[in-house]
Amino acid sequence: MIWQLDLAILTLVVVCAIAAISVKDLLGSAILFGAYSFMMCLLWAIMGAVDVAFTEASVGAGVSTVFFVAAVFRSTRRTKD
Amino acid sequence: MSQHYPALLVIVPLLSALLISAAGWLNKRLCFPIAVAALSVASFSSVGLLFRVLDEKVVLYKLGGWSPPWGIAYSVDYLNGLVLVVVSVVALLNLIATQRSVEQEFSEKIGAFYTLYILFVTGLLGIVVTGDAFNLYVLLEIASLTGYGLIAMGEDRAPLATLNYLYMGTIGASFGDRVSLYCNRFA
Amino acid sequence: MSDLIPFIIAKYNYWIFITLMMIGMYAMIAKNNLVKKIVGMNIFQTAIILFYVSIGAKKGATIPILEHAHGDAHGAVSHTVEVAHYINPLPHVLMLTAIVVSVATLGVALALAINVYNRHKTLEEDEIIDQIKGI
Amino acid sequence: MKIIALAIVILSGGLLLYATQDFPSWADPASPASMHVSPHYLQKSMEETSVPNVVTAVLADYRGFDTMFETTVIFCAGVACFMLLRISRQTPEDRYYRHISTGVTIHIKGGGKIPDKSKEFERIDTMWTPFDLVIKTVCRFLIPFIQLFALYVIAHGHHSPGGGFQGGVIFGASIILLAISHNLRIATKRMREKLVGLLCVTGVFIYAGTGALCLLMGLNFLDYGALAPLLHVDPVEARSLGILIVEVGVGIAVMATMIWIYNNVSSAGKYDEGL
Repeated sequence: MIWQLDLAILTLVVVCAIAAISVKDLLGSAILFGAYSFMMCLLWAIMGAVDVAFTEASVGAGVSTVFFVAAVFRSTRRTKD
Repeated sequence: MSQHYPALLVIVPLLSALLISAAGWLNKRLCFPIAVAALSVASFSSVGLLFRVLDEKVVLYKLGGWSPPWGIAYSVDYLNGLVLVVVSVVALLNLIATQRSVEQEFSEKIGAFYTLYILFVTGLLGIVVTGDAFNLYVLLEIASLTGYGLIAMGEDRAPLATLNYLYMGTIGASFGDRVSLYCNRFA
Repeated sequence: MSDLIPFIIAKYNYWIFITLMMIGMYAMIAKNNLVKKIVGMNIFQTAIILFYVSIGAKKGATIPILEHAHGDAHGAVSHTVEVAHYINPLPHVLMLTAIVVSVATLGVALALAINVYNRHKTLEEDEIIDQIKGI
Repeated sequence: MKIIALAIVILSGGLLLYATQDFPSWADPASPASMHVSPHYLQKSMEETSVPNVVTAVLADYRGFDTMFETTVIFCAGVACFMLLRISRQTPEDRYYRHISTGVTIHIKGGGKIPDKSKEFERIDTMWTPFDLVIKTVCRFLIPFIQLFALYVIAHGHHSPGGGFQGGVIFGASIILLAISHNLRIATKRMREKLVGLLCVTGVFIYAGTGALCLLMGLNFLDYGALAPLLHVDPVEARSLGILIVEVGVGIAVMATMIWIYNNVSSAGKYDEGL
């Protein structure tokens, strides 16, 4: 566990989360959410939770993002906030 | 068989929900009889369990053969036994009473409907019978997910209302998740 | 200053967990778009998972896979396992469950959002409520 | 609304921040969470289950009942998505076809169609028309390797990170990749809806059935030690094999459900045109 890396990624995670909920485009929001999930996965890998990190990489960053993109594709990209 | 009543109570509805789902793809007429049979067995074992509880006060069932701090155990006392009987019997009566209207409304998706209904009852029975906080969270999720599926089939404002219910249910379950941490310190 | 860094390291994870949780909660309360709310819900759940994993972390320990020679996988561990050398595995197990539950919830939530969109042709909550009141 | 939300969030955040004072500091080996039951798992899992990956041992054996319901949650989500979105009766819609040899696109209005078996025309999605050789070829090469990796992850969960969930999701993702890179109709021709639904059931059934078999063999539900006479090994080895069987079941269920949810969400229940 390298605490400098940990701190940096923790900060990036917050940036990604704020960006994901404030960007005015749902597709962008979905992709930023994927980035957020991947950062989270890195964080857990650093903490030694390899199984959780593996699951998050495949479920959170992979399949969830695909579901979001599919749902946005079937509905609309437009959003007011 | 009587020492396995706590397990049967949850397992029989679960297995038959799977059978109903398979029957929904292969032969739709089998769905309703399987559902009735499953809930009958569940009611029967809940009544049997109630009598055992009256004899022994607290019934403990170790799943996987591991004792509680390390594994999961079911514990049933008087109140649990009574609630189990109420839930399973009411679910059975409700299933039989609504047969005709369900068949009219969901003629295509009848297998999916009965699967969700039986899984919902499984979740409720499990919540009552379980003695482990994290297991309760998982069963709560089963009950709520099937609940969302069933509620959203209603009229025009049902999906939006269900979505709002889903947000609140998720916040509640997540906090419940944290409560489980404090309850049993990861036990 | 030299006291500050260990203090920050000791608690920074928890601060970030609370920040993320509040971001998710704010998105769920204040955002108007249904998909944005779902994103917020997922951030909320991930924050809880981060909290659990942080609790299980141990300084100077390795991942919870025991050392074993090939062939003696059958309980014949000659040395006793030093607990301090391995990270606490229990939070990982619980959070594996939580991640899978969260993706299941996500699937149902998106299905509901598409269902709402098919009926009202919009994802903005206020417009949908106006449409429902107008009927 | 936003100001109220902000106030609520800041208030509860402040309360939680106040509570962090009492937490053990990060990565403290002596934190209460690491002292209560986890030492037992770390010390005993090897001799009781003969699985070196403690996470797998706890997931599928000590707390196997949780995992069974977790698989059921996934199954519930698949059924709920099907229930919410699937539309079986199709309204006639416009279709687009591409003439394969020349690349000319034709647009047929109001439900008319060219037979699917036609060799000269192929159906294309209304929103995604360009034909991309590079993507299709690369994905066709890549998919078998992804699937092989998924099987490795499922089978090697005892000794390395991985297991039924991760492997199942990766396997499902390979089929989803096929649906994205080609189109949904080709993917559903490989994995028909009925097959996906039945595989979902089979996966959960393998898990719950293994548990029920243990019950029939005379021990408690999910006590894999009861399988020892059937597998001709001693009880500890039987636990390890039982975990493997269960992981395969989880893998099948998760794979099928991911495909099922994707198909329903990406085509809004019509199974016609995907992402």
